[in-house]
Amino acid sequence: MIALTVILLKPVLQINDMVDLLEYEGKQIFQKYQVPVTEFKVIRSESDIPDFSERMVIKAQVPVGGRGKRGGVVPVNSKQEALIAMDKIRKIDFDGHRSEVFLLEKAYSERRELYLSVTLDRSKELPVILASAEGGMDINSVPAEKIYRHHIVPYVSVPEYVKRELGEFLGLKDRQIYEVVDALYSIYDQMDASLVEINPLAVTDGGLTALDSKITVEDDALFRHQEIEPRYFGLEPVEIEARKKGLSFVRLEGDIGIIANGAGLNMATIDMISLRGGRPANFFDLGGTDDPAKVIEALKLESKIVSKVLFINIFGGVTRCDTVATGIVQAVKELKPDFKIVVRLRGANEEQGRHILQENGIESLLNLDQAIDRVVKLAGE
Amino acid sequence: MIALTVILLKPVLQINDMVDLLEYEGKQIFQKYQVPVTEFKVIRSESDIPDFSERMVIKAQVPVGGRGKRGGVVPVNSKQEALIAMDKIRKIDFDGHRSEVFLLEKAYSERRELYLSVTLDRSKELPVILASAEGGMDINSVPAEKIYRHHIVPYVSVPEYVKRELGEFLGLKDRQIYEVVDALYSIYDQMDASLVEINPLAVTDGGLTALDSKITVEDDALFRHQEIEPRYFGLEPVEIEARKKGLSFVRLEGDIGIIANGAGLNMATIDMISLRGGRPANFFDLGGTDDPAKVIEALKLESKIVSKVLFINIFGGVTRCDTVATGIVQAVKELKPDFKIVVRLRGANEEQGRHILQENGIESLLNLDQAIDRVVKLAGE
Amino acid sequence: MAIIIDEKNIPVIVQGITGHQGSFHAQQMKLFGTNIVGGVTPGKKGTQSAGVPVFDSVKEAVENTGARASVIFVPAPYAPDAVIEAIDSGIKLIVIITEHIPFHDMVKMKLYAQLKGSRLIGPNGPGMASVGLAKLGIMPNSIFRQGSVGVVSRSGTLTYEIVNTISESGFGETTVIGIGGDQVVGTKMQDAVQLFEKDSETKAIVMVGEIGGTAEEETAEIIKNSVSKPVVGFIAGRYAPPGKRMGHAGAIITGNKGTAESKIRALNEAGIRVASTPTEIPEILKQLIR
Amino acid sequence: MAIIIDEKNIPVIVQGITGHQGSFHAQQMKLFGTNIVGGVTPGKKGTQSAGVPVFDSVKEAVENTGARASVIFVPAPYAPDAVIEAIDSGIKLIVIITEHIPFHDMVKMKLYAQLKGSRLIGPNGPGMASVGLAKLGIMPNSIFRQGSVGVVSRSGTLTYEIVNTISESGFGETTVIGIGGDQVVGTKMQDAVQLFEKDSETKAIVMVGEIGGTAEEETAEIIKNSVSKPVVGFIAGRYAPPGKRMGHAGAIITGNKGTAESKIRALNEAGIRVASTPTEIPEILKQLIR
Repeated sequence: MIALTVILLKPVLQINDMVDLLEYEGKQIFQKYQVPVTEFKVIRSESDIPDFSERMVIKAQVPVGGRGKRGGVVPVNSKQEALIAMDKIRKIDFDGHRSEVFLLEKAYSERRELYLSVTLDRSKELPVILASAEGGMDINSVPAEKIYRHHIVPYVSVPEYVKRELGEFLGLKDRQIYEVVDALYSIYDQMDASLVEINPLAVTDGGLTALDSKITVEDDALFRHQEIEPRYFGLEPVEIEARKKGLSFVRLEGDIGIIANGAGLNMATIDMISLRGGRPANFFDLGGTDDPAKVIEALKLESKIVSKVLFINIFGGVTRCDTVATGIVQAVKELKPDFKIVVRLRGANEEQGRHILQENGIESLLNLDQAIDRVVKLAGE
Repeated sequence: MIALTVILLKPVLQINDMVDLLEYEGKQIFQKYQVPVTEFKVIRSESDIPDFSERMVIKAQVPVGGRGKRGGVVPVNSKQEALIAMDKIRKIDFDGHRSEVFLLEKAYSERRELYLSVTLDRSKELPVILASAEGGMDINSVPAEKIYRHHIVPYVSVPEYVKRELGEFLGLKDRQIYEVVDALYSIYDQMDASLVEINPLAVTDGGLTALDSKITVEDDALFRHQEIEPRYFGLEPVEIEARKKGLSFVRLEGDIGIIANGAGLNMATIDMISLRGGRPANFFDLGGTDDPAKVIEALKLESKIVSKVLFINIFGGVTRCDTVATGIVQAVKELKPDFKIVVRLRGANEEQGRHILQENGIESLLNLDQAIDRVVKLAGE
Repeated sequence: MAIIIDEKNIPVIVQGITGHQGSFHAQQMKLFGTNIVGGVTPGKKGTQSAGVPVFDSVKEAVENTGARASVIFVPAPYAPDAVIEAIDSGIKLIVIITEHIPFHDMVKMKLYAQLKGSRLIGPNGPGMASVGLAKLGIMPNSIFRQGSVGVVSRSGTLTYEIVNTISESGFGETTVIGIGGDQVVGTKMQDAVQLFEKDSETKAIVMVGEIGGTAEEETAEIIKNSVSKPVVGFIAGRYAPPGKRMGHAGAIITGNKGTAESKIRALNEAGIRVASTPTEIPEILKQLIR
Repeated sequence: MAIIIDEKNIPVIVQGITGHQGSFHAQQMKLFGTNIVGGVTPGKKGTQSAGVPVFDSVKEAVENTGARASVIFVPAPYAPDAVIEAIDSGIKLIVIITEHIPFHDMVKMKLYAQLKGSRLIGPNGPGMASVGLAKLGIMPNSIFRQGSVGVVSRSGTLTYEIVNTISESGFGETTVIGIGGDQVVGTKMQDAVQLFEKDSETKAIVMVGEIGGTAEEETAEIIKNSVSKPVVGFIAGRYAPPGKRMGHAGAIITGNKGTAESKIRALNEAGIRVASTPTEIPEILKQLIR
């Protein structure tokens, strides 16, 4: 069913991002949906560590795979050992992420490790269950014939025959897997997830146990999940600043700043500059706007990363060229940028826009190819 | 979603009957689904009545409408008055039903009475929501233009726009009706109901309140609802006996007993006998069987109601004619019935069947018209 | 051509083939001439039943046999899952013999079949047969005779009785469909009548209804507006009391709705002759078919 | 003939017409020549917006105006309900402009539309226009010129840029469809291409793709097997970094999947010329159309 209960919207910044939950957050959701997990404790500071003498494991909480290989998962036998392990883990760089929170759980001994997930298949436009007896590794490296796949039609959920086939494929006699599959799909559906993954799903003497969790939620659906905070993992400060303002901004490695309206036009602009030897500094979708203030905001952000040239490429429609021109003029007056600005205006009110710019001494062109040439030339000077 | 969790089946007798829940049972379900009801107490015996001094109502618990008009709903002001009212109600015949259980609830004062239900529309083969501002009366007597109707596609449940339209139709400003509608559809869906009705749904100063409940569940779905006992409201003893044995039997008013295999053939047989002036005593679907014992069981039941003639009409397919003949011969030997038996056999193994009957001196025919003539003639003698 | 089944060798599987009913009727269907290519019973892979291989899943059966139709004998609590499995495996014609399937499941199943483009027939019916081509169901083989009458019915044995009469009278049948006695059925009476109208071999249509619901009234309306072939009607339950289920889940008069009178009236108003006994049917056919 | 919208006066309503975007674009669509007959905003019945009457519900609007298509400007949390309302009211063409609709809702909506036989276009796209007939969406009116090229695109402003180029070059367009930048879209690129193949007025097809997903690869496969008309491709995001959403929810390279290289390779293998800048597109068209 399509859940459409009306909710009071909190201002969630929607910039089409993914929210990757940390292992412990995912496991808390698993517990709620009765997916069996090993007993665990979330460690935020030293004082959270209990005294213990049995064999435990301390795990970095970062939203990236391969933690074990990089020293992020350490077996410990006492509080003292745990403290030492945490100190070590804190120093590890996991693809730009640092572990600020830790998970302490009982050491497990499994007989074998399985893989189980539910994710969106973009091609079929349906969720798909993936299962494999080859757990514990990246599913992309498992050969296709070792993966059980079933596309789920949400209206009939996971049919019984699918659970039977899947259980047989994994060599499981017990019906516990039926419950785990149902729970996983329920999480996918009810949490608006794009991925719910258990890897590995351990077969232990006590039954199935999720040894890790990966849950990804799209931010478009966060208005239904007030409990999930948007997060800024692995982002540069300027990207975080943009997100907080609800701006769609991606930092690239070059020096030519780009503002364009529309994602496709942005990408095409980046491509054209790159093809002619320029190096774009960013992707920045101005979106549809009729407020010059948004243009000023955009220029302020660009001024933090641009050194030589900023290219503003607008194809007017919803966003009118004169509005953009007005914003640019105000921003230049306010910011007095030390980089050059090339503006290209087409579409709605292009003449008025160019006139406003011309009056204020800002360069503008109509033709995209010429504008790109000019930008690349200025950057090379 | 189609619920297909595997359950241990308890032997539910499925004879395509409806289970009408009593008002208090329905209200208990309403409470579970948070449909507001007036505070109530179930009274099974005198000792269940509390002392009270406020204005209350005592209500007969019988699965028929129009209780109020027949004295089944009595306002009372004390335990003493309640006891007197119960005694009076116990003596009322509600279309063959007697009230054994009572419901005691606070007297209510409503501003207006609405009607709301979810039921199966057989024609469209979809559930339909019916709502009317003309509550408190039989919905069949409400003119069509005063009823709001919406067919529900189970996959999308009750869309928000439907709740908005329905609320406006009923002249309700508050969103409480949205929740009531959702709850009613959830009950319909999750309880496998064929009807969930609130009539009347009162608009009171405190909001909406269900003053009555009607929930009907088909017995085909009882395997999913172990909490609901099959019941035998308004049935004659011989019908109850048949149901307990899982036999599909309906008592009619005549004197010619009928056993046939198949519901349609049964009805056609009844029609043909009636059209020629005979008076059938019952409908009795032998169903498909390959066990002579089932035939004996059937004859035993018939012997309780038949006075002159029993007609056995079999078109063999799954049920073979020789099996039926063997059963008849055994039953006659065992029961020594004082009524005449006419057997008509066609289809699978008809010759063997007729031979078995002939050997044992039991009359049999091949032609249905001739058999009917013979039966009616014997009944008239 | 006959309807729905209009080719001789459509490959058919039986779901629940290792059960008593499943194996018996698989055999009977083969005797009729149906191309039964396999069966499905989870856990029974590698065995044989009714002389055909048994598979664990419909997918396996389809991959190994190319099956395009299925007959379902699976008990009611598991039948909806069996139907979904068949639909998901690409089976486009699914005949459900099982009785006592909750109508809630049937409503959802039918929508799912519609979404995926599969046709359901039944549940709680005898299935169907295209004479000379194939039978998918439990009707006795002996009653049929190839001919020109299309029969659609809500009943089981009453259908056998009527088909037998039509065969003995010499007319014979193109296709016989038992749509099932439940409240919600995969293929409705009106669907079958419309298909018969389009079928070049069918010269006349016999529709066998019974009390309960409004299928006959709706079909009469459609016949009035868009069927040119002669139609004979029969309605069982003229003397059935109101408020009682007459065996079939769908056969119940509620209030004053679903009576035989209402149906006979609707049929007559649509110009349809209604027989009062099965034997009258061929007599009326003789008058209508020239 | 153009595709999807292939008649001049199809009556269109705007859901969310009293909002800022809704009323502005209703006006713009009218200027294009679209037969905007009304709008829907619950609670605003009896008022007017963009010179047309506003209704409380789609059902009312359909009853009063005979509308057969709808353009949706309703905010994301309420848009799925608006789409279901349109489908339930018998609207067969629904263009969803709204962005940020959760893809979970879109998966379910699309199945529902399929069940009821409605076509969805979008969400998160500029809508569509059949030049000379009608525009349902937000594309600027000035960019079009009636002609012979069918355009399908995942983008908004980039589409305007490209359509403008095609118009200025003199080719002009039959129909332009922005399918939307989300992961799950009502009408896919391959659907549009197949419709263009069948359209007698369309002489060449321009498909504008971008990184993420495999829509372009699948479309290329279909073009290879069943499209005879010349096709020009354009793929945005050749220099986009992996793992980052480039504005659109669907525009992301995950692992090594969804790269521009993969798409360009697939297009080239299907014999499709791929332009590297928008201005190259008319140049290639000149070579292909004779």
